[in-house]
Amino acid sequence: MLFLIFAMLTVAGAVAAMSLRNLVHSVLALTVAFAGLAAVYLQLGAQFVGLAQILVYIGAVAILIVFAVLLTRDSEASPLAIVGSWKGSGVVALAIFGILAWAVDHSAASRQSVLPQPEATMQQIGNALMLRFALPLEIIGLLLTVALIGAVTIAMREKKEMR
Amino acid sequence: MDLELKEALSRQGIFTTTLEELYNWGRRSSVWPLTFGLACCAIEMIATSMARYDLARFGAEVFRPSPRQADLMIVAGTVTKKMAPQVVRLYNQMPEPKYVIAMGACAISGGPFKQGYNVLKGIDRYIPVDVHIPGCPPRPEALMDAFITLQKKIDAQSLTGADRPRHLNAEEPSEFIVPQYGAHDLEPPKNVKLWNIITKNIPNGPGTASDNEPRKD
Amino acid sequence: MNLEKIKSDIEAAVPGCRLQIILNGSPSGQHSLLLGREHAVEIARFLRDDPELRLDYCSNVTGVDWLDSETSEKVKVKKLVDGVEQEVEEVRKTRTPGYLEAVYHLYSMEKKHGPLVLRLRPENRTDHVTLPSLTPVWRSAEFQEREIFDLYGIIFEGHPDLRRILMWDEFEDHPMRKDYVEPNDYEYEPTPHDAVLEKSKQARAIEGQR
Amino acid sequence: MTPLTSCLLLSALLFTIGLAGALMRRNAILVLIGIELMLNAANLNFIAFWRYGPNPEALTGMMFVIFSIGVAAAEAAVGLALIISLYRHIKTANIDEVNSMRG
Amino acid sequence: MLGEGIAKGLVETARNFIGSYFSKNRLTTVQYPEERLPQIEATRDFPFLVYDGDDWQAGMRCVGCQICEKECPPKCIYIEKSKDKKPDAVGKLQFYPAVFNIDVSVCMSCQICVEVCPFEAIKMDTEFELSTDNRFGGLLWDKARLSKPNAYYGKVHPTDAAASDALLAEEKAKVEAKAKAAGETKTNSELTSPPLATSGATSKQ
Amino acid sequence: MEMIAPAAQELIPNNAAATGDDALLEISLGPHHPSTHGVFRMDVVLDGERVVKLKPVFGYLHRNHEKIAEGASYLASMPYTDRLDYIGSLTNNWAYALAVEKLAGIQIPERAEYIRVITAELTRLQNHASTIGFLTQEMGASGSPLMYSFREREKILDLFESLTGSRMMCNYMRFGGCRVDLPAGWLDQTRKVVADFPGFLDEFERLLEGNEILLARTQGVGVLSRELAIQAGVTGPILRASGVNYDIRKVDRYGIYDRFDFRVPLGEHGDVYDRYMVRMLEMRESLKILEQALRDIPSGPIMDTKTKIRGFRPKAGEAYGRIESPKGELGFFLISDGSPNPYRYRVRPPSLINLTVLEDMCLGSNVSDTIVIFGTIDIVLGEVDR
Amino acid sequence: MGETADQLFVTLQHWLVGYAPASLRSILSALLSVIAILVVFALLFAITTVLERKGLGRIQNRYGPNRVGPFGFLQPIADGIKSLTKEDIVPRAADKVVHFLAPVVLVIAAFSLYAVLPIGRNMVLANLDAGVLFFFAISSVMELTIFMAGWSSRNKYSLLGAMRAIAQMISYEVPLILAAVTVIMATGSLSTVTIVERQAGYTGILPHWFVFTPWGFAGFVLFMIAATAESNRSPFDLPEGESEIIAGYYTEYSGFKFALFFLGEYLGMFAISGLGITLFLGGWAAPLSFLTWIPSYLWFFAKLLVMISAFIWVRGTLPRLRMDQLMNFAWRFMLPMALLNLVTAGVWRFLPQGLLRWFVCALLVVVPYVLLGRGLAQGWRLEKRVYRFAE
Amino acid sequence: MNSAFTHIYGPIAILMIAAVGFAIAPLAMAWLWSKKFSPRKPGPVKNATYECGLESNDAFLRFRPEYYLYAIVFLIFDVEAIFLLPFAVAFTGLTVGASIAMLIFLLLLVEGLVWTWRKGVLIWV
Repeated sequence: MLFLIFAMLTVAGAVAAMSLRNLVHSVLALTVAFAGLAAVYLQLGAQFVGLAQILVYIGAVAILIVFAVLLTRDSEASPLAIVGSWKGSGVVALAIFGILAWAVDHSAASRQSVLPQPEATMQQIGNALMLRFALPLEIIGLLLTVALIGAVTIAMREKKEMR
Repeated sequence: MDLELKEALSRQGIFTTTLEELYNWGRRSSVWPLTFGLACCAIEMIATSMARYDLARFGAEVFRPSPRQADLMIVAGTVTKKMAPQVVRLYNQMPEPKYVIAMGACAISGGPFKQGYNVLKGIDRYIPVDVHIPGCPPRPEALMDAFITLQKKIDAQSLTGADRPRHLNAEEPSEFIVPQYGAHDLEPPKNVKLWNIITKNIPNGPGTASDNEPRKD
Repeated sequence: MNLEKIKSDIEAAVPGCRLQIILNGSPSGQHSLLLGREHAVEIARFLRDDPELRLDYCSNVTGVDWLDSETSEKVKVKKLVDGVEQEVEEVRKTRTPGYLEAVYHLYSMEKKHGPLVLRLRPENRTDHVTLPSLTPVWRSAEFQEREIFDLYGIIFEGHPDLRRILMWDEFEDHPMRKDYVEPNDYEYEPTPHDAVLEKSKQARAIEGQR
Repeated sequence: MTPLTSCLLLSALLFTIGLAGALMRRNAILVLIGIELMLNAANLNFIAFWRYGPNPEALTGMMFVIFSIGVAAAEAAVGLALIISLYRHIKTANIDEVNSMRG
Repeated sequence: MLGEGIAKGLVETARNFIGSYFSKNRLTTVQYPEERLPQIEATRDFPFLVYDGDDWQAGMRCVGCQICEKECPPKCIYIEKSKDKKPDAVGKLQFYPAVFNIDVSVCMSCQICVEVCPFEAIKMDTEFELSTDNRFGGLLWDKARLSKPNAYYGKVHPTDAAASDALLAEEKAKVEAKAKAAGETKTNSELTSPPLATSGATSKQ
Repeated sequence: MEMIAPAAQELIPNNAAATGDDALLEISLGPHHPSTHGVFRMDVVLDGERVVKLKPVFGYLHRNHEKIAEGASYLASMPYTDRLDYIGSLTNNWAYALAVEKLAGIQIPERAEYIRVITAELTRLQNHASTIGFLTQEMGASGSPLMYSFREREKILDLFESLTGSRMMCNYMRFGGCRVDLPAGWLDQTRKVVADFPGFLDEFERLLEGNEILLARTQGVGVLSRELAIQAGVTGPILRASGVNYDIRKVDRYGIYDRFDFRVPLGEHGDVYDRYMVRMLEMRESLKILEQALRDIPSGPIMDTKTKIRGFRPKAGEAYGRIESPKGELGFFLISDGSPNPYRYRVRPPSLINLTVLEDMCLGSNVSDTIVIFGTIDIVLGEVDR
Repeated sequence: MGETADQLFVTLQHWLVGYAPASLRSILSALLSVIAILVVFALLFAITTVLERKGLGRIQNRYGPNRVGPFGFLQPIADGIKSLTKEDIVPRAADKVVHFLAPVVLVIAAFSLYAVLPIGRNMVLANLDAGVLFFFAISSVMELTIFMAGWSSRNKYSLLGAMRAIAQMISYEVPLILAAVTVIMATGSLSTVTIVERQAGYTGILPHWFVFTPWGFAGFVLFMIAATAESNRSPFDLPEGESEIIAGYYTEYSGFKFALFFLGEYLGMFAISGLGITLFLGGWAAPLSFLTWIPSYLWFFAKLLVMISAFIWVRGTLPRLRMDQLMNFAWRFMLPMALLNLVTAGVWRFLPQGLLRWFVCALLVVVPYVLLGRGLAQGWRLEKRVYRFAE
Repeated sequence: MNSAFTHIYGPIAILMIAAVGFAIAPLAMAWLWSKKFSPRKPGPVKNATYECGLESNDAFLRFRPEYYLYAIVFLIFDVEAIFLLPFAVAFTGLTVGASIAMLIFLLLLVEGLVWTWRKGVLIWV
């Protein structure tokens, strides 16, 4: 029941995000989708991930997108610009959805309905991260640093040009 | 409490009266002025909000820089013709209920600068004024006195009925004409409708001596 | 600060310039120099840069409006009256055309002396009211020349940003001129302001005529 | 429908919306938003499989999502930087125009 | 070190905060309608017309000479001279203002009218609580509204009033002496106007 | 134009395509704005928050002072001068009286000279105190420094009121002296105020002098070079903060300023902090002058007996008289044609001319700085627009 | 006796809930807590507005509001009535929906923060395993609402204010979180309740609050500075810096929507102060061991009041920073300090107890503070000046 | 599954719903008041955008890339916080080695920070 509400919230937000004319509205709708998704995570017992989702996606990514929107002017209240081949794209998307839905319905996982113990405590996550996933952690650190440097370089070159 | 008021009380029913009292009390106890100084009087207005006089005691020190959040426009100083459109526009942009205190001679009538070609001869040519304070500039106490006068005026206003104040009446306008800069003067030079109301009942014209008794202090 | 000496210095430095000393009747004794408009900027630059004068600070710039004035004097004229030559007194009116004027007060911050008063006059009051701008020499004249332009209508050639400064841009008149007529925006008010009364009376009279 | 199935269906739906948007809208930022949605759909799958999978104690799915969030953030940062950079050069964030201006 | 100046400033405001509970100098507010600052004698606000005695019309010092009207910088005084004459405080027959209006919505309280008045007739008041919602009625003061007794003047500006009383008394003495002298010469002829009974009290015929 | 600050030219984007013209934001601060000292307007073009263009717009308080004065007698203009720089009416009085006295060749009695110096220096004190108060207000301090400075200002206004009858619009000086003599006890009262004033200055210093935020907001902000300051005719504390030793009290030695021992503080950097500090130091010097004047004031008449107040008609001629008002050089230029009204009456307002350099000081700085820079110019619109 | 008073509200709640049918009990219990939170903090907001005005007044040698009701304490009610009956203007150009949503969402987010704040022993609405994270997640939503407000008004000053607000809030969020992480490292839990409990206990009469460790003290200072910036309070009130950009992002808001912004801001300030108290000042614990008989919630509110007073005090004293200085301060001082503090907290744990630990950690905090401070002062070119005088 | 969920998050949900009510109720009351007593009177000038009393020109404004650069740095550090928090929770039970792993992670990011600092990105103009 609750899941349905959250799912609808998410889907509505996503649809609005992809179809609204005003880009800022799109971003705001996107945050709704993210929030709905976060609620789903919480419901699935992934408290940490759900909250992280809000912190990162709503608190940071959405703001980043907003900045990008405000930095690119013509995106403001543009007509509903849709690529010429939208019919084809629509068909592709629908087809993919069909395949996915079919796969979901027929996968072995869908027949499993046991409810194992819920909740992963923060302690567990911390231990797992620091012990089993230490290497990925470092790699992510590297990735983030590279992304930081890369993104800043890309954006900053423009900053210099502005002078 | 006079008889009339009591009568009115019983007629309107206690609920409306209480509501009215509450409404008026709320309005008069929380009058936030617009940060709006024009000339000399503005300094006295600032002095009024300073430590010695402390307008804050009345809950009115919240000078709001944006007209959207202000209740009271203290027209403190000379309104020139160049400034008049801005004053009227700011007044229009304030939400109802809103009050105007014309502080000082210049704001009331142009004052000592009345003879100037660029001086508006009284802000009431464009917007309705609630309280006038004569003086050049009025002392800070005079501004507080005007403030108390305004509070009394608010207190006396009724919530319903024909004599309800302008902002409660849907027919009355809340916007006034913003004058435009013309080649020689502002256009229009006054808000005719408003001016007619003000000049409608002038007690004594020039040269009419009234022989009423003077005040003996 | 001897005005005569300054005059001769200028004449030596800027050959061919027109200069005239205008005497001042007041006890203040601030006599002034009338500059010809052609060399005004050169003279100004000389005054600023001359190591002795160093009038680096232009304090005050203002306009003055002198209206057309009429002086009448009685002149004895010989005339043929009834065939006989007689000396007859006659009133002769001399009409001095009015002019506008820009007055500059110069001081020196370095030498701490002054003031030197400069005057500049456009050709006449009405149609060709231009003067060379001294703003390029003294930046402090910028706003004040704009003000003269606004209020007196003198056009300063070479001014970097000559716009109206006090009145709004749509305004057409030059209100500080002596012959400026204000718009009659005095409404009927029961006030003792006598100008008000007079003007409202006039206004009513005009309305009555219509 | 089991909870897992519904989660997966939601994920599929989200993915499709993201995909459709990314394919159909012209604005580069919207395309990026679509991609973010698809990534989120994937995250949802991870969480669902972790939750209903055979071995939830291992936390693998959850860990994956955490890392995925990090990657997505990096992706967004770089992607948007690229869009802004692009916009700076050719004054548009419209993909079609970007294409047409290539030559 | 960073933050030192900020800390000093904080101490200073704290001192004012705490001081406000103890020291009058740190709590300077005068709670206006109830408390008032001591009246400063020289304070001027708007002009009023001085009259002697009890009857404001009879005791009006103003003779309608219109000097103040002429000198008033913002031109806020309006006077119409009377056609007839009446005796003034010293007994001289004088004109009086038939109309004397001051538009306090224009008045700039410069007290030039007081300075130029040769008759000690117009003085500055200290009253300032004049706010009104009546644009013309409340701010256009006529003769009656403007008139105040000499005693009031003595109350608000004691020093000035004393000086002005002395001046008037001197003048009156001069006039009386002159009248006496005239009386001595014109022994039996009657005075054109009845002499004043007492100083200050007006001529109520 | 010869003198545009060199920095300014670099900053003005001449190639709109390179900057991306749409990155610029045109915004107007004023005429209704909390910190433009009344009805002043700055049309600002911002690049982000950096000012690339700034045009002052005024005239919103153009009250036709000069025109009115040309239609009024010499005396009637005196109360109008109060309303020029309405924070320092007594210095305006003095400047006007000085100009008329020059025009008509009037000498004034010694006691009147002393009274003029005392009132003028008191005016300077309260002007500088409130200027600094407003400045901190514009930096965002929520009132405390301003309240403290107004606390002191009220004390000085009380003195003015008991002397002249009015708090702000004193209308006190006359050609040939002063209107009334000092009331009894006034000098003692003044001595007390003067003795207490350093306490306030010390408090202010403790409150703000070392404050890192204030330092950061003011140092190196709004630099005005010595050359530009002279060229643009800037006067008053701003000029001295740029290091030019030009104080009319010292240069003209008008009145009796040559009798007093005081110094002129000079800045070196010409930034906002220097202007702030020059004012603080000037207040201390003013206190010195006050102490001397209050010590030495002689008794005697306060008006030149030969001068008529009413029906004053100077000979035809002209005169320019100037004083060091708290804001800079305040001059009056009068032309008389022998009639009771001046033929031409001109005010040389320090505020207006000091504004000339506003754009030069603001270019390239943050929009928040423009407000602060503007605050240190210390203008009063009554004087700018007249 | 102390125990009873301490648990008074908890017992009361249990007792009230006891009358309800079993199926509704949990909802009812939650509802009661929620109502309590709403009422208490809305009241606190009202009191704070008047306290702030009075406090500022006292700092400025005046009384402040004292006429509306006894001692002026009905002032907020009058303000409320006034705001309620004020006309609501939505600018024509504004984005109506977003314009409406911004204050509403702000208030919702602000109230949600209180879900994880323990305001007394056993008095927390939801003891989340990741409570602190929840707090930060929700407070990041508040940034977005401020952007919504500024953007939807279509007013230049609003947008400028909104951009300033976001730039400022994102910049200070990082040091805020990092400062909090130190405490989490020490407690090993993100649950606010656990954090408070870990600080219980006394050495002699002194409590075991984290603020009494070198890293805790530094963390607390950093946290509070960042909190000031997060709640847009002076000297970091640039987004609404009225001397520059009118009223910042809420320039176009009138009537009760404006009041909601005020409410949201103050609620945010209380909440973040509450978190600061929870993390560093022992939450609802008594400051001295012999004072434990005073109910815990009273301690919490006492501490909160102290914090609020500090906010008011700072507001009454300091001028505002400039935008670039604000950002520089965040990135060049706060962030490095917070990162180093993290290391300090790590070192603290691995060093054996004793004076050495204190010394090393204090050094680790003080030295970077001095160095970074000096760097900042050099960057801003602060100097003491001497003036010359001309005779 | 829902029972545990509602048990934990139910109160929060109720708080949020109540907060919605708290925010909406006064707005609704204000709306009612305007319906009953004080009519709203919009107008062309009143509902124009405020611009210091001048006529507003509806200019759209864009911003400098500085904001974006800061946002990037913020995003990266926000993500870092996501990794830091589990670490901090587990820290009490961790060895020096694991802590050093975290330190390396941190140092990597700090390196990015230092780089941006050196590049002058973190200088606001």
